[in-house]
Parts: sequence; C-alpha cells; structure tokens
Amino acid sequence: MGTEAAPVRRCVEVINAALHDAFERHEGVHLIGEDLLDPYGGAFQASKGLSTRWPDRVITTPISEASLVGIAAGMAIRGLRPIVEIMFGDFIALSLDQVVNGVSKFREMYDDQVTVPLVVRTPMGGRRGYGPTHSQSLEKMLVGVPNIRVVATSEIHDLHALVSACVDDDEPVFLIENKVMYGRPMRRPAGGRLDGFAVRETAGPYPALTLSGNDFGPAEATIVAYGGMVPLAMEAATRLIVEEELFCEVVALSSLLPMDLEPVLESVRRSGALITAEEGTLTLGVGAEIAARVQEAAFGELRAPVRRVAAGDGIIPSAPGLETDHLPGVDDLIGAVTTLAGAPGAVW
Amino acid sequence: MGTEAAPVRRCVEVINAALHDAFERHEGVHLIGEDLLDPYGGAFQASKGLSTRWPDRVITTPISEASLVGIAAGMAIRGLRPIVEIMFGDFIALSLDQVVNGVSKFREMYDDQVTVPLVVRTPMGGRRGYGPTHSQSLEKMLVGVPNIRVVATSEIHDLHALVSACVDDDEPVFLIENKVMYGRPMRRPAGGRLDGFAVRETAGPYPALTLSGNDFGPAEATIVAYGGMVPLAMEAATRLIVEEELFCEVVALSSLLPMDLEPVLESVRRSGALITAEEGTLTLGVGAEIAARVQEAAFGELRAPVRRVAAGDGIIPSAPGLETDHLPGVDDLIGAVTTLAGAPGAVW
Amino acid sequence: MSLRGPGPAAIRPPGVVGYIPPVTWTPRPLPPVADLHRRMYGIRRFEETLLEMFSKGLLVGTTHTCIGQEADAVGVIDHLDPARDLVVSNHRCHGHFLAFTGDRLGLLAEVMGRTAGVSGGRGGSQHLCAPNFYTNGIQGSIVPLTTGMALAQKREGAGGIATVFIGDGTLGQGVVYECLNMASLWELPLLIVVEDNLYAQTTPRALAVAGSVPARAEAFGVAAELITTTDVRQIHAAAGRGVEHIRATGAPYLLGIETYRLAAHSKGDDTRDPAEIEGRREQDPLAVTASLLDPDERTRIESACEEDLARTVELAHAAPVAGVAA
Amino acid sequence: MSLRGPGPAAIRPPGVVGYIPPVTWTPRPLPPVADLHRRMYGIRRFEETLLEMFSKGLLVGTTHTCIGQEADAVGVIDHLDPARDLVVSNHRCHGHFLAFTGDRLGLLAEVMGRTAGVSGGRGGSQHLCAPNFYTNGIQGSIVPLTTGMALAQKREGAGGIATVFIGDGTLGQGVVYECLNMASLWELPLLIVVEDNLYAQTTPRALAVAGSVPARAEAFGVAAELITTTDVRQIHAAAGRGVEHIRATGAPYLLGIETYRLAAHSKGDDTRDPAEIEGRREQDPLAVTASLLDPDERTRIESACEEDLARTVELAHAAPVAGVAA
Ligand SMILES: Cc1ncc(C[n+]2csc(CCOP(=O)(O)OP(=O)(O)O)c2C)c(N)n1
Ligand SMILES: Cc1ncc(C[n+]2csc(CCOP(=O)(O)OP(=O)(O)O)c2C)c(N)n1
Ligand SMILES: [Mg+2]
Ligand SMILES: [Mg+2]
Repeated sequence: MGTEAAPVRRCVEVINAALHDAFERHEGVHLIGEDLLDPYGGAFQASKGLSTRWPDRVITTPISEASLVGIAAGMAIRGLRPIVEIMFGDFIALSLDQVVNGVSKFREMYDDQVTVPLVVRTPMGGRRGYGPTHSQSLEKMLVGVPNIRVVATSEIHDLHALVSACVDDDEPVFLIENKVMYGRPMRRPAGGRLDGFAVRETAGPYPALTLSGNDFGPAEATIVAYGGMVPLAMEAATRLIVEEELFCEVVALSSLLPMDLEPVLESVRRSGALITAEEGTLTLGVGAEIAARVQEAAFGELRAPVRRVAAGDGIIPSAPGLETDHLPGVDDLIGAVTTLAGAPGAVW
Repeated sequence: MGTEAAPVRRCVEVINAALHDAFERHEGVHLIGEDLLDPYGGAFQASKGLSTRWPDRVITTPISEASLVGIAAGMAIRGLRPIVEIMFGDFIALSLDQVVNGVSKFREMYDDQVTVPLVVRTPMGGRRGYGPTHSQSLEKMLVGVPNIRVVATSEIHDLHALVSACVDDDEPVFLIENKVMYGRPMRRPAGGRLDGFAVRETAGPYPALTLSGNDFGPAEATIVAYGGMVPLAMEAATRLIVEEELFCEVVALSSLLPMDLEPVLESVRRSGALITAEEGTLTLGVGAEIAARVQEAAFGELRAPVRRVAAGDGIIPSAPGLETDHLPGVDDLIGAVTTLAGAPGAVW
Repeated sequence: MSLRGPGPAAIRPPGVVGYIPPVTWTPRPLPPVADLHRRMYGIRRFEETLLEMFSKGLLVGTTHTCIGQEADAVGVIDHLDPARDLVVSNHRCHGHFLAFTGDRLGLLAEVMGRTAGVSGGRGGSQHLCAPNFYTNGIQGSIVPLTTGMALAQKREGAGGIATVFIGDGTLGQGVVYECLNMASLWELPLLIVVEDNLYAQTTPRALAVAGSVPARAEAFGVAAELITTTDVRQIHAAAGRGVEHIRATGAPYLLGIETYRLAAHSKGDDTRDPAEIEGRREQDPLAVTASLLDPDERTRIESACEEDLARTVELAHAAPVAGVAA
Repeated sequence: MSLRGPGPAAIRPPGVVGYIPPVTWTPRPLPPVADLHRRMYGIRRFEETLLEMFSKGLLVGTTHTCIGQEADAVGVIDHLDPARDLVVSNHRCHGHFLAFTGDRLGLLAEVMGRTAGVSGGRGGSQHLCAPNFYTNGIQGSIVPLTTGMALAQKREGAGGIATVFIGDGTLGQGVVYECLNMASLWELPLLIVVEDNLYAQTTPRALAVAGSVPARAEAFGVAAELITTTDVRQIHAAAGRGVEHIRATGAPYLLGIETYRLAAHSKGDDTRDPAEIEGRREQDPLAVTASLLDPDERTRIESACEEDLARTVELAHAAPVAGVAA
C-alpha cells in the first residue's frame, strides 16, 4: 500500500491507501461512521476495503452524528485512535456540542491528564448540484474552536502523509476533504516544479506549498487558498500570466488551525498584496482570520488591503447555474487581482 | 410596563419588561425553554412573571436544546413568534444543526415562500467562576452563519427597544445577553452624554453608540466593543484620559450580523487606529471579521494595523485567578492602545 | 409514604395543554382502488422518468426515489386535508409531495433547476416547499420542525395535523426521541410515519435499529402501530386509525410501515443482493392494485398518466433555467 | 413470504461484536452498614461544608450537592473496581467522585481553585478528572463519551464496565437514546444510572418526562430496572443485579433510582414547597443507616469523619491558589 504504487491516482484512492496504512501501523485505529462497510466503503468510497481487512475495527453506525464524535472522544481518552467519518461536512453541525464542549476541552480542562487523539474526516464543498444542505464548506465552524486542529486536503498535497499525520497526532484533528478533489488525480511537485510553477513546501506534518510562476521573483499578489480552491487559484495564476502577464504566487495551506501564516507572510513580502480564497461563505470565514493576522503582521508591507474571495453570504442553491453564480470561481480570483490597483474598500 | 418607570433598573429587569411588552403587543409571541415557570422565571430571571400572566404562552421544556430551536422554527414558519431561551450560551452548540441547516436556510432555500421570525435569547460570558462549559462567548459560532441576525446587548443600549426590535424582526434573531450585564444598571446617555463621554447613537432598530472623551476631536484610537466588553472599554478609555492623557473613542455595537461598520469607519477616520474588543477566544472571533473589513475599507486611513483584544485560544478555567488571567480585561485594552506606537505585528 | 413525585395528572405543562382541542373531522373512506392505483402510478412513472433523465445526463445533483414505497405516501396522505393539515418530509420526498400537492410540473421543474420549480431551483430534490408542505435533507432535523408546526396548529385550534415522514435509519437520530417526549407531554397533533424499508442507504436495519420501533414511541407515552405491508388499502386503514387517534385525542401517534425500496438508494448505489430485490417485486404496491383492476381500466389510467407526464416533461424542458440569463 | 428484513441474529455489527467478552468477576457482597454509613456521611459533610463556605463567601462559581442522594453513589460504586471500571458523572458529581476515588482533598482543592485540585483548578466543581473518573457539565453529552469508553473497554477485554450517572431531566437529551441504541447493537458494557430525584433544576418530572423510564431503555433492547428507595442496601442490591448482568452478558443496563434531593439545586435556588422537602427527610439515606447502627458506633464513625474533613479543609486552605503568583 505504499504511496508510490501508481504514478497517477485519484485523491480518494490516496486517502484510502493512507487509511489502510494507518490501520496497519496502529492497533488502536478504528473507523466509525455511517455506511462504512464493504462493498460500499463510505459514501465517497474513501473507506473501501477497510472493513474487509479489519472487520472488528470498522464500526458502521446508525445515523447519530450528535453522538459519534462523543463516542470517539471516549475511545480516544481510553487509548484507542478512532477515526470518525461524517458522511457530509454539513452534518458536522450535529456534532458541534461534542466538539465545542467536549473534545476540544478535555485535555486542558482536565489539567493535561488525558489526550484525545481522534480524527474526524469529513467532505466539504459544492459544485456537484447537491443543494443547500449537502454542499457547504463549514470548516469555519471549527476554526474558531480552541484546542483542536483543522486540516484541509488539496490535490497538490501529499495526501498519504497528511492523513498519516492526522492519525499520528495526539490532538483531536478535523480533516476537511474536498468533494471535487476526491475524483481528481493527486498531483505532486517533482524537482520543485508543478504545472510550470516553481514550488516550495514547508517542513512538518501539515505543510504549506507556495507556487510561483516566475521562480519567486517579484509578484503582483499572493493568493492564499486551501481545499478545493487550490486548483482554481492555480488556474487563475496561470491565466493571469497568459492573459495579463501578471505573476501571482499561490500559497496552499493544509493547517487551518493552528494557523501558521509564515509562508503567506513570506510570499507577501515579495508581492505586497494578499487575496484569500475559500469556498465557504464570506463573513467570519477562514479568510477573515487570515486577513486579520496578515494586516497586522505585514502592515508595512501591504500596498493594498487584503481582499477576500469567498461564497456570498447565503445558501448554496441546487440549480447548477445558481450554484455556479454563488460559489467563488477562477474569474472572481482574476478579478480580485486585476482590480488590486482600484479603489480600496469597494467590495467585500 | 414602560421603559421610563424607574430611573435606574438592572439590565435584566429591562429585558424582562421588554418581554412582557412583547407578549402584550403580539398574540403570537411564545417563550420556550428550560425552567421558565414562575416563581423561578428562567435561570437568570429574565423571564420572570411571564408564565403567570400568560400561562398558555410560556412553554417550559425538557432539557432538549437540539430540538428547541427546530421547534421554534416550525412555530415561526406557521405564523407564531417564538422566543427561545437557551439557559447558557454554551448550550447553543447543541442547537447548531437546526441553526445552520434549518432556521438560517428556510427562507432563501424555499424561495422566499416562508419567513422564520423567531428569537433565540441566550446569556454568554464569564467572570462568574462557572468554569469551562458555562462561561463561554460562543457568538462567533453564529456570526458565520448566513441569513440570520446576531444582536448583542450591552448596559448602555436601550435594552427595551433592542429586545422589542428582535421580536418584531421577520428574520431569525440570536440575541446574546451578557451575564455580568444582567445584574448591572442600564445606563443611557442623557443629553448626548454618558459618564463624561459625548455620545452619538445611530438610528435604526440595532443602533451602535460612539463615545468620545473629547467631543469627537482627534483620537488616539477607536475601540470597538460589544456586550460585556463595553463597560471595560469605557473604563479603559477613561483611565487612558486620566492616566495617559490619551483620548480614545469607544464604539458599542449591537448588530454583529449583518455587520454594519459605518460608525466604526467614521470613528477610525478620526483616530486612524482600531482595537477590537471581545470576550470570546481570539481566533476567528468577531474581531477577525471586523479587522478584515476595516483594513479593507479604511486601508489608507489606518496608521497602525487593527489590533484584537480577546480571550486566549483555550478553555475558560474555573479558578477565579486563572479565569481573570484568561479573559481580556481593562489592562489589556490600555496596553493595546499604549503600544499602538510600537512595532506592528508583535502580538496577536 | 411514597417517594413518587407529582404525577402527570397533578401537573400539566401550562404552556401547551390549555389549547382548544381539535374537534371536527370526517373519517376518510377508502378511495376506489383505480384512484389509488392512478396516484401511485403517477408517482412511479414520475420517478422513473427522473432516473432516466439522470442516466441520460439531463439532470445533475442527487435524487432519492420512493419506487416500491408509493403506497405509504398515497395511503397516509389521503387522510390529510391540504387546507389545514401539513406534511414535512425527508430526502425521499417526491411521493409525499405529489400525493399531497399533485404538482408534477413544480416538482420536475425544481429537480431540473428551473425557475418554475417549487423552490425556484434553489432547493432541488430534497428541499421542497409548497403550501403546507416542506422538506429538508438533514435526517432527523425535520422532526423538531414538524413538532413546532404541530404546536402552532394546536394553538390555531383548527384541528390540523402535522405529519412527518422519516425512514428506519433516521430512528438513529436523538431528536426523534426528544420530540416524542415533548409531543407526548404537550399532547400535540403530530403523526410520525416511519417508512421502514429495511435499509438506511446501505445499512441493513439490524445494524442500526435495536429493540422495537413501536415500543420506542410507547415508552414516551405515544400510541403506535407497526404494519408490514405494501398494500395501499391496509396502509390506508392503518393511517386512518392513526389520524383518527390524533383528531379525537389531540395526542401524537407513530405509524410504522415495513416496506421495501425497489430502486437504488439514490441513483446507482445499490449494494443489496439482486436476488433479494427480485424476490420483493411481487409485493410491488402497483402489482397489488393492478391485480385488483380490470385490465382495460388499468390501461386507461396508465395511458392518461403517461400523457400527463409527457406534457409535464415538455413544459419543464421549455421553462427557463434558473441562474442562466435569458 | 415475509417482508421482514434479516434479523439481528443474521447480521451483527462486525466492528464491535467480535470482541472478547469480559469474563472474571466476583459479585460484591453488601458491606457492613457502618461502612456504608461512613461513606455516605463523608459525602454529606463534605458537601455541607461546601455550602457553608459558599455562604461565607469563601467560594465562588457554582456547585451542585447530592445531599439526600448519597446512597446512589455509595450503593452503585461499591460494585465497581477502580482499577478496571470507570465512572463518568454530571454536574452533581461530588458524591460519585468521593465514592469512587476517596480523594477529598483533591476535590476540595479543585472547588476552591487551588493548583492541588484534581483538575488543577481549571475544571472546578463540574469538571473533575481522576484515574478512571471523568465529569462534564453539559447535560447528556457524557452519555456518548461513556459509550465510547465502554467500547474501548470491550476492546481491551479486561472486563471493565463504564458507568454513567445522569438525572431524570437529562432524559430529555436525544443523545441518551442514540447511545441506548448503539450500546444495545454493539453489546457494550455500559451501566446507565438514572438518579431520578423528581426534579430537573426547578422542573418537576411530570413536565419533562413522558411515559416510563425503564421502558425507554427496553424499547432499545436494553435491560432495565427501576427502584424507588433511599436505602443504600436496596440500591446496592439493585446495582449488583445490573453489574452482574453486564459482567455476565457484556450487554448494557439501565438502573433507575427514584430518590429525592434534600438541598437546593445548586446553592439557594429552591422553588419547591418547603413542606414537601420536610416530608422527605425521614427517607434521608443517612437516617436509614443511622437507625441501623449502634449509637456509639455511629458517633465514632461520624467524629472520625469530622476530623478527617477538618484536616482536609485546613490542607486545602493552605494549598496555593491557582493563577495567583506565589
Ligand atoms: C444527518 C444526516 N446524516 C446522514 C445523511 C445521509 N443520508 C441520506 S439518506 C440516508 C439514509 C436514510 O435512511 P432511512 O432513514 O432509512 O431512509 P431511506 O433512505 O431508507 O428512505 C443517509 C444516511 C443525511 N442526509 N443527514
Ligand atoms: C445541555 C445542558 N442544558 C442545561 C443545563 C443546565 N442544567 C444544569 S443541571 C440541570 C438540571 C438537570 O436535571 P437532572 O438531570 O434531573 O439532574 P439533577 O440536577 O436533578 O441531579 C440543568 C437544566 C446543562 N448543564 N446542560
Ligand atoms: Mg430506510
Ligand atoms: Mg433530577
């Protein structure tokens, strides 16, 4: 089940392989969630094969999201390493009491007498016509909760390493898996390059990748993105080079909480401008925290305010045309970069 | 039950009077929640007397927070005006599925065929030694949810008018009532002055108050606060005048969502610097959204980055000394103002 | 001296029990089988058409058909008065919607993402709204919603009933029991219909539902009945008993119907043994009614349905697409 | 042909049922009444001391005493083995904590906000942690936590039981039923003790609990018993039956104990009729045991307790205050 088995694999296959690997490495790893058993292996098939190989460590559950995360917390405190699969990220809302008033509190509230090494994996994101309750990007509801870790996958991250890091982490981790990403091939930099971009990747379990179209020369702007917005940011950067001869850097984060913005600040030192990109709704989205931190840490280096590109503050409609209008796209990113010279404060 | 009945009343009494008034004005107003019946009248006594006067419109419930907000949504869609009392704001986490995937979605998702005119009232805040699960300021979990309104009370707002506005609103409103505030006297500006400050108040149902120690002359900084941080910001501003001869403006918001920052921007035009003050934890707190908006809208007018004063990202400990250390206080606000001249980016 | 506290008779929830109890209703006799067949056939063909459109790539997103379970929708909803009763449904809601509203075009346009859809294209298959009809795709969360609506109906005093349809899998959600408790305490006119099709998505009931479904209601003091049938006449009779109980007493009721879903959970995701599905086809509710009909009458009914449906499809195709500038 | 799906015997949850069942245990005989009295008296006086300290302004925050309910803690927890069993409790947790750990100083220091407190002063009265003991102040949420711990214990195979204490009011929380369902399906060694003291804060049971408490467990296939007593001997016997059931079958159990809280919900917030409270004093569990003891023995036991407690108070006062630089 090594990562290098096949040259091109869909992201969901890599996640699946990493889960198999985690089950092999740790006796304590258990998977709990809905519709996990083979031949189905979870609604997005990320859990395929696990129940066949480890029938006593894959626990398919009733539809009881409010309890699942609490059950996992109990398992984790007692020495197991549970992984919870919440079928759609929208349903994380049902678990938030356990997250806010339990999982995130136990270690500190119990004076470090316990650890809660659990992983909650859940798919987020739209663009599949699933409508208002099956398309959201609700990671914003988690990033404000102290003492947990929130990690986002993207197709250019080493997903095998990322999933492994989450499982090995002694803190509770919420792993946000983008739905559209599942079906796309994982693409990794080779020789420090990917798709014509020069790439730098930070060290540590939850790396950020910085992509530059001109070998980290002067840039017009930095776009910080995560999850499903990463390929869109890359496409925007490519089109800006081709169509406008503007060079942008793209920073693809994996750790949303704790937030380590050093790669963003480093890029902003070259570009002097930052655009945050996220698929969730604008207000109090992840971009708000990034903007608040960067305007403070890089006040003297910003030649324009931090701009946020996000979904409008409303529902994600079901009809494809309405959904596309609602979600942030490549054109929105390009527009944000090209209007950087415009009047500040015009749009939020 | 008029607002002018007594010159000095505790905030909880004003809220209580406004609820009585709402029951009188609208047949459809119902109160639902735990331990509401007289003689108790709710854990903080805000609902006192209602069950005696309107026994068939005050519904005391089992401990079922996950359902209560959904029940209220059903009542509201069918033409009633329910008010839900969630005993402690910490328990709102139990209701978040109904908020995120129901209450906030119905009107838009159902193509404006319904409205959901409900109010959820809940006390937030610490400084009472109640410990990690009964002291939080979780309004941040609500402010990121599109299509709802989040309103915060403070002791210098006209609480009678504010509560009435919430009940009259056709959108779902979450009213955050500060616990420490309950027991303090409501203090209103008279002749445009309060406690030595000149005061301007915006029009509309959810006003913001701007306080100036030097009649809106040049100011060192603007402190934007809400809820229980309002009196602390006022105290900080007073001490800064007395101890440092620094004049700060304080903007006390009531509407956290939708966020109308015009009064803040107006004040920043005079001060050139903004400090956000909130009792909740820092990361992705309300201050993040304010900072993100203001740095964009007032980019050219800020002489320093927006600074955030908030609780540390962790639990609220129970021991009084630990709790005081953890929560933001007057000294933190004073420190933020006096170090404004310092190096930007030093602290978050 | 007993340690028991004051009993329910001594203390009533003052907030709710004081309401005027509902009074007038006329029990619904069983409609002619031809009529029931027509309604069920209309639902069946509507949903088969959706699946065809999906397989042709004419639809995107998701859909959950009630193929095999049409008798539940038709048998229960016949008892409801669209003017004063209301229905709340889940992801598998097309049958309930069509049985309650009859608005084929509004539903098809919605699933096709047209502005003429009942939710303007915003909601899609799982998020329908029409007068006295609402659906949502979050399992379980509709039960509190319906409970609140039942409370509003009790308050209104017009004798209306709030009916919510949930599946066996949704019995896993705790809010169901929170609401059984409150509906029982407050004596709300709430009808919970559990369509137990033996599976939740891929999960067989035995892996998700312990104990007994009616006992779960009865433990909260809610009257309940479980029937095992796809015969719309039996379902009609059982639903009649439930509705009568609610109209007469004002108190809630749970009706469990053991049935079977003949199509996939949504589109192609079926992990059940094909032989098992085949074995269930003889209980297809349409086979039951068809066997009772004169073949000519049946043909007449079904052809009329097909014509209606074809017209509906045409109209929906012609309707403006939501979110696309004209 | 039946429409019923595959029964529980045909399909078991593979993830959980495969575990090694717990095997060895020795049933606990009833300890001497003197011993039981000593334990209950220790809890009583500890909590009365807390209330005194509050009224003198020596404590801030909140506290919930189990005055009148001590027999539940002592009678149930006597059956548990602190080395392999675990206990999770709620806001009203001092009695459970003391019965399980005996650590008076750790608890007092915690409530007084001292670094020597069991949670370092971070948790306070409702958020205690000690080996195999955990509490949280959110009603209901501890039931999933305990269910997960029971699962871990089953996995471990050492025969441990996870016990959770909840109140009658907490039966309003849906997660209780989610977990009854899962514990039943997965055959988890979970003991749910419902301390039904007839009130939730100010709410009498009749306004919050419909139907029957044991029936709520049985509906999910969980064995249950309800007893109405404050006699620690009877509670000990009933808890023994529950623990024996779990150790023998591996399956969960619910024990309901109808009791009465003689003090306020937390400090001064009592809305009950004082006459009602007075009437309950003859069932004070300490009165029951005291009546069985030789007066001299009782005096010896109680004086020893008082001395212990006085020493504990002294030590706690001397301990460093959390968050205040030395
Ligand atoms: C809260 C929540 N969890 C999970 C899902 C995903 N989901 C959709 S349908 C379904 C199965 C529902 O089973 P059941 O209640 O038996 O209804 P059926 O599909 O059999 O009609 C699941 C798990 C959901 N929509 N909502
Ligand atoms: C989720 C939640 N809702 C409300 C409360 C506030 N509260 C604390 S104790 C209590 C009453 C609990 O009643 P019961 O379960 O009967 O236990 P008792 O206090 O009688 O021991 C309430 C409502 C809480 N702590 N958690
Ligand atoms: Mg089903
Ligand atoms: Mg109680």
